[in-house]
Amino acid sequence: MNSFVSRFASTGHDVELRKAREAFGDEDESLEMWGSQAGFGPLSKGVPSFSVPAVPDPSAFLRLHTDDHADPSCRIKIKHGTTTLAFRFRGGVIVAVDSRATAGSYIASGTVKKVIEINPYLLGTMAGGAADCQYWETYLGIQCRLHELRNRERISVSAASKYLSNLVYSYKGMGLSMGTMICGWDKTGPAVFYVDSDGTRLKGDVFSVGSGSTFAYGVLDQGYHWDLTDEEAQELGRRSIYAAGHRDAYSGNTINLYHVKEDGWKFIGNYDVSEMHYEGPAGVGYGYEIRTAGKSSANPPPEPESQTAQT
Amino acid sequence: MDISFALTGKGYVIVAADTTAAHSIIKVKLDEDKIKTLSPHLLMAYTGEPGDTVQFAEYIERNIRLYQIRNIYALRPPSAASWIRRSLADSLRSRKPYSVNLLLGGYDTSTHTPHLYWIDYLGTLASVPFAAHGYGSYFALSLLDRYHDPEASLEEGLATLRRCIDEVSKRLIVSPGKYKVKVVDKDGVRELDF
Amino acid sequence: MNSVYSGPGFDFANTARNSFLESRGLPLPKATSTGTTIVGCLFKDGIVLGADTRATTGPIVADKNCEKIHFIADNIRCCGAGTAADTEFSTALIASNIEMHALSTGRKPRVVTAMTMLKQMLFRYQGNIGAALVLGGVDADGPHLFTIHPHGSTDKLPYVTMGSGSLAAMAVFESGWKQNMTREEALDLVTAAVSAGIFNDLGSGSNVDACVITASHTEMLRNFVKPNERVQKERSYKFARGTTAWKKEDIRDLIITEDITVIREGEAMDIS
Amino acid sequence: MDHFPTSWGRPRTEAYDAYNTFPLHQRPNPGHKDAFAEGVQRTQQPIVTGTSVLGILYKDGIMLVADTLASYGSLARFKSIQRLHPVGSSTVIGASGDMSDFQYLQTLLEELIIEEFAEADKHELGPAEIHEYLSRIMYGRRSKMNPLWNSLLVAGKKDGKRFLAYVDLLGTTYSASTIATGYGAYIALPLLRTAVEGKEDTLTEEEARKILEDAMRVLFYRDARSLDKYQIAIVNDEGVTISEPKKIETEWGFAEGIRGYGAQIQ
Amino acid sequence: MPDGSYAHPQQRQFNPYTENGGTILAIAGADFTVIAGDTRQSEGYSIQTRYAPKVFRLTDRAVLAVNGFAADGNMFVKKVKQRLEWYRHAHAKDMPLRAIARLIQTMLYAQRFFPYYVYNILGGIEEDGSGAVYSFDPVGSYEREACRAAGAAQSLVQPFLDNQIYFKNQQLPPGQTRPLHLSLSDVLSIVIDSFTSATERHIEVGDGLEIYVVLAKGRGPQGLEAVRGAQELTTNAEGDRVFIVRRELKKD
Amino acid sequence: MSIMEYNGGSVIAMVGKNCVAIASDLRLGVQSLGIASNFQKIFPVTDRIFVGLPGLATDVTTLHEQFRYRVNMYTIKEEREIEPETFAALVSSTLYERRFGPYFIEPVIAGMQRTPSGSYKPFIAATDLIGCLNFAKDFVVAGTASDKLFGVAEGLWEEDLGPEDLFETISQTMLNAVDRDTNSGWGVVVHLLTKDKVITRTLKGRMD
Repeated sequence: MNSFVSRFASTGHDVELRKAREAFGDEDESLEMWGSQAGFGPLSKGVPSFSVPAVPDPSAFLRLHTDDHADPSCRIKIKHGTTTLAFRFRGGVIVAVDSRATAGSYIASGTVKKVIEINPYLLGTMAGGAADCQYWETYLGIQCRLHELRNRERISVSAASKYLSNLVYSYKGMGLSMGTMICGWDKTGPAVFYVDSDGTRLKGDVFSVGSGSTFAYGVLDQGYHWDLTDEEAQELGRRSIYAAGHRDAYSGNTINLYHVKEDGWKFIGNYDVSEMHYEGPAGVGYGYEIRTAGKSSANPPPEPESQTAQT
Repeated sequence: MDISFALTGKGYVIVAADTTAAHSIIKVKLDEDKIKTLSPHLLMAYTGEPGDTVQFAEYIERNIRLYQIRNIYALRPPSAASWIRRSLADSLRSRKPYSVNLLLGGYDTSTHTPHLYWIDYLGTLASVPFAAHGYGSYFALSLLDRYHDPEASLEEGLATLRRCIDEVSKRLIVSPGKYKVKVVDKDGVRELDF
Repeated sequence: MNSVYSGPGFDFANTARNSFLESRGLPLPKATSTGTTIVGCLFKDGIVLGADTRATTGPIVADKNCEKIHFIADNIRCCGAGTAADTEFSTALIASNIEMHALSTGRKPRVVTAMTMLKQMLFRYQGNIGAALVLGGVDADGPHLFTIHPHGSTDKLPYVTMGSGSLAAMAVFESGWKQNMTREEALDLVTAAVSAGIFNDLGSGSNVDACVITASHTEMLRNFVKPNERVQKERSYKFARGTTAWKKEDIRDLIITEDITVIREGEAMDIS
Repeated sequence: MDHFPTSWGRPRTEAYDAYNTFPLHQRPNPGHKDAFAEGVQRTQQPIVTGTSVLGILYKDGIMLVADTLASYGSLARFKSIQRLHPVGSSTVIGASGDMSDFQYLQTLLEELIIEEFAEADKHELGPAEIHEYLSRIMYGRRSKMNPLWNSLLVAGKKDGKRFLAYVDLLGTTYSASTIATGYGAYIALPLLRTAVEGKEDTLTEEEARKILEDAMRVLFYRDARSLDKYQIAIVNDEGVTISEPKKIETEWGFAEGIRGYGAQIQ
Repeated sequence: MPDGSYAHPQQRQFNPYTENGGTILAIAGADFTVIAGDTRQSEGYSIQTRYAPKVFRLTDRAVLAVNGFAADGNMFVKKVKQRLEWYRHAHAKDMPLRAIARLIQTMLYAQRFFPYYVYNILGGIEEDGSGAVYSFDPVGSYEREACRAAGAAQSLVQPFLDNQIYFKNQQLPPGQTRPLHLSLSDVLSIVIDSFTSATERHIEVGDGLEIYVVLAKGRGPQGLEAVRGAQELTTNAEGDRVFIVRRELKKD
Repeated sequence: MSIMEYNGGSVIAMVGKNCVAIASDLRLGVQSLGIASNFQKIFPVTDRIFVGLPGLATDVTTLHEQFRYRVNMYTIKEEREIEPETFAALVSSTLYERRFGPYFIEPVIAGMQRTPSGSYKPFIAATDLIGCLNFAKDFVVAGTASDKLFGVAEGLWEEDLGPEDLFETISQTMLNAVDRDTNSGWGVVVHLLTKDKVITRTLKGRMD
């Protein structure tokens, strides 16, 4: 009733507010900002909405200004580059990631946490746009908690990944970039789901995502089988990320290793890639030059040492 | 989608290349040999733009042969690599450059050392213990970092090569089916059944 | 590469390759350029030239104290802005041509000769040689001051500026230049003009170089004013020896030590 | 999303490397070279434009100066346009850029002042408030991708405090003791900075006026879109005064000695 | 039009962004944080003003540095301050640092498709009294770090900080140890030297330097006494304290 | 990704007290893919001159060959060793010859210049890819990590460092700069020249 009056009134405070908003283009009260808005905002309801620039092709606008790879002169550099992997085996799920973030050829950070701890039973990995993964997986965490509160049971990995997949699919073509593995342990046992911003959602045993994923696969596939022991599996994860960190310029710095078991995930450790190269986790370096130090392919014929003695 | 691998071992170099000749989405030939024998102890695997590859490889082959005819002795691997690199770099400065990537494996009979060179179409030359060209390198290099042994016997070397090929056929979207594998050691060049 | 010194002029061997690379999506890199404020003005007895000393690649300062006033002849100097290598080499080329010309005519070179040589050369290259120059000198006809643009056009004025700081410097000239200034006045004005560029244009910076040319004498005032000396650092960043880990060391001694073993005592030389 | 290893996670492009000289995975060459430098080429363009506005602080207040020309492209179209505009009792704004957008802003400000007056609460909008309002308007319009094509100077004195600040079509704001818009930022500003910086509290009105007149003369010499007729706005404790248009005295005598552009001599 | 060549005939060319230069950095100590920025604001080759602050006090324990496009940055700071004010009204206390960090993330990400062109660094004191630095990319990805440089000269300053703050690549002589945290006076020297170095080599850095120092509650001002011209900005004497130190930089 | 960044690599040279040092990384990459970790970019020209050639790897080899050829011809013609300053001019003119089709290399030169009195003084210089010489008194840098190197060197370099101190400073500069650059790294080599010695050390750098 009042709102009807105030909409057409030409004086009063809300009118002034409205006019100011129109003039300034301020649409600050959108729902994409979840959480307590300083005690005034409601908790997020439903799917967030975002403000989009008023141009005919918003995604082209975004690509023009933020896709620094195709066009290095773009200055809004969003952090990129990564190697992440996760695999399922008898003892649970191993999740291993590197920690490098690059903006163009600059290494913006070497300490990124690329495993997002959604809750004590769920892990998400981060590849592609760092902000996209951080934001949406935190959002997923909220939804998972709400699911628990509503249904009095933990959300299954499958359902959580489906939720995320549906969420990002609704933004398809807008310029999000995200490739993540949702890993966890639920009633069905260990589970790994690959979800990306194309809307792909895959259930599987072995995934590696990111610019260095091929290098990780190279080592991972050769060492992988279902019946690995926990130690072997952790070593395999670590070594695979090392391999990618070594060969791929956009991956490296440190390795973060997680192991998901029936009672939730456990952080195994943080390993410096360069230390792994020279010393390895147990004193034996992973590095090729370290491993093969002193070895040579030269094949000189045996020295005819005893010849003089014979004659 | 050409793929080639090469790795050194104790007294030998293995060079492997796929045998597919493809046009667009069609495989036109399945048993093409993409490894040229340049001299008694020198092998060259070539990949790249169709036409350029064979033309360039034959040009190199004939010239290396000419050198041997003139001088009786063949060029040693380091010298051959340097000359081939130069040819490629010079061609790049011409109107129509060759787009060819090469792996050059040779055995130096005087120092008894196997040599392996990675050369790309720009004329970049690097001496390496193992190498790959094509999308295969994205999978094989980390694998070789892990498994390659410079003192491996031929059997072990072939087993490592097998790992590379398996990995590529597992992960690469259109992986070639067959590979030609040649080895060069003190006894010269020979082809292996693989 | 068949002769040590390939024929005179530019070598275009790489151009085919480079445009091929560019067509594959690899943009070609930029050369060092001098954002630069260069100026020159007439005064009672001759010419004063001035320049800043900053050379940049993009937003990075490549050289904090480069020389932008180039030698052409004893009585002629040339300030350069634009692509640094181009200003360097085109002035060097003209300097030697002027020397040849002076030797063959047996006269002191004239500024217009240098100006004509430069403009003809730059025009020939249609702006592809990115040199923007301020040429000044005193010859038999008196003092002369020219600007030469990359495409070969020239201009003659009693006070001129070039480079990214040219507007700032020109403002100083426009408000301060007078006819028949003394040497000190002119030098102060040039310093003020270059300083306006240094402090207001990001492409220019560091020190002021100046050069005073009169009929009898040329005086190069390198680093005439240094308004931008770096302050003392807050602390020293010397490392303790052994801070850096290294894997391999190889020492090559350049002094060849010879042990001379005298085998037989030589006989004393007969020096009588 | 582009899943190729080296460009992993980028927005999708449809190019792929057919012949596998692989390292140069081919990408469409982006037609533009620098997205930011492109910014100067805008299809929506200012039509009737004013050139520089200069502003400096002096002992008793602020002085703004602008010439009276509104150009239509390279045509000197309107030769007695006032580009300085008083707002309220203690503020003046000077505008360069599109004149119609400036007139729209004048209307907006007029409305704002009237509304403020209607409150009858003895509050008055000072220069800081006007500047804040303008910066929000400008930023809001740029965010709607429909900017008001102006660079504005806001000057004023309220409660004994001098205020001089800038806002442009992107919403960029800053304040300094000397500000110039348009070509003035390149030509006049170096002169103003030398003359004013450090002397803001000692310059008299006469000195300040002289500094600005000299700067306007240099601008007229070198800015092709300027005019030798200008107005000065003074804001001090007495309020805003905008002078009548005045003519710049110019000197072209030195040109007589110049012959040609090269080898020609007298 | 599979190549998208003429799909958008009416693309408007207005570019809503520009770049205003400058550099910011922040370093966290055991019980203090230093946040600094230069004060030059430039566009292209011209200096707009020699004094435009890039570092802002949010609360007594939080300081935010913004860099990039100045209009976006200023507007963003205004909005953050507004949020914090609301929070203060609702909860009768200042928002904790880590909550501010999350707030900034969601505020930045809200503009995912029309990003703020700003690089933010948030520095201050956590509730447990430790110094903290949070760094953000333009769309809100963030992490807590010990030191971070951003802006035009980030690639010049950051590797220097890696070396001097994290002691990267420095091998310790046997038997020696390194203090876990640097002292405030050391950090201040490194900050000043970082900026004078960046001023030497980057054309967009210079004019002035503003250094904010946030000290944890109960910590004395050790390391600040010797510093010329430190000025206190604290509003509540009971809690954490904020100081500002100003220095001149080269103006060319 | 510009052509200069295609293969990666960076070089720095620094002046000390009666000594100079020049350092480079060892990576040969093809964009993000690492190919070799033993790719030398610094070459000896004479006993007392080193030249660093960061840039496109094919041009590193080509240009090195060309410089060797020209320096040898100089030595034969002049019957003396080339001095650093002369060599710098040779580099500069070789590059400017290709003004309109440049080699993608930004050479860095470090050497000990013989003074008329017979002693040696340190000399460094760098040029851009078309041969614009930059004689600096402190340090010169080039390559993909050049801005990082500028920043660290500007912070760490001091006047009158002795050989061993210079080694620490140049090593720390190089290691920390390449650690922030994706296209450089994989080990570092440092050459330290004094009047009578050349010390070459391979550093234990990060391998990622």
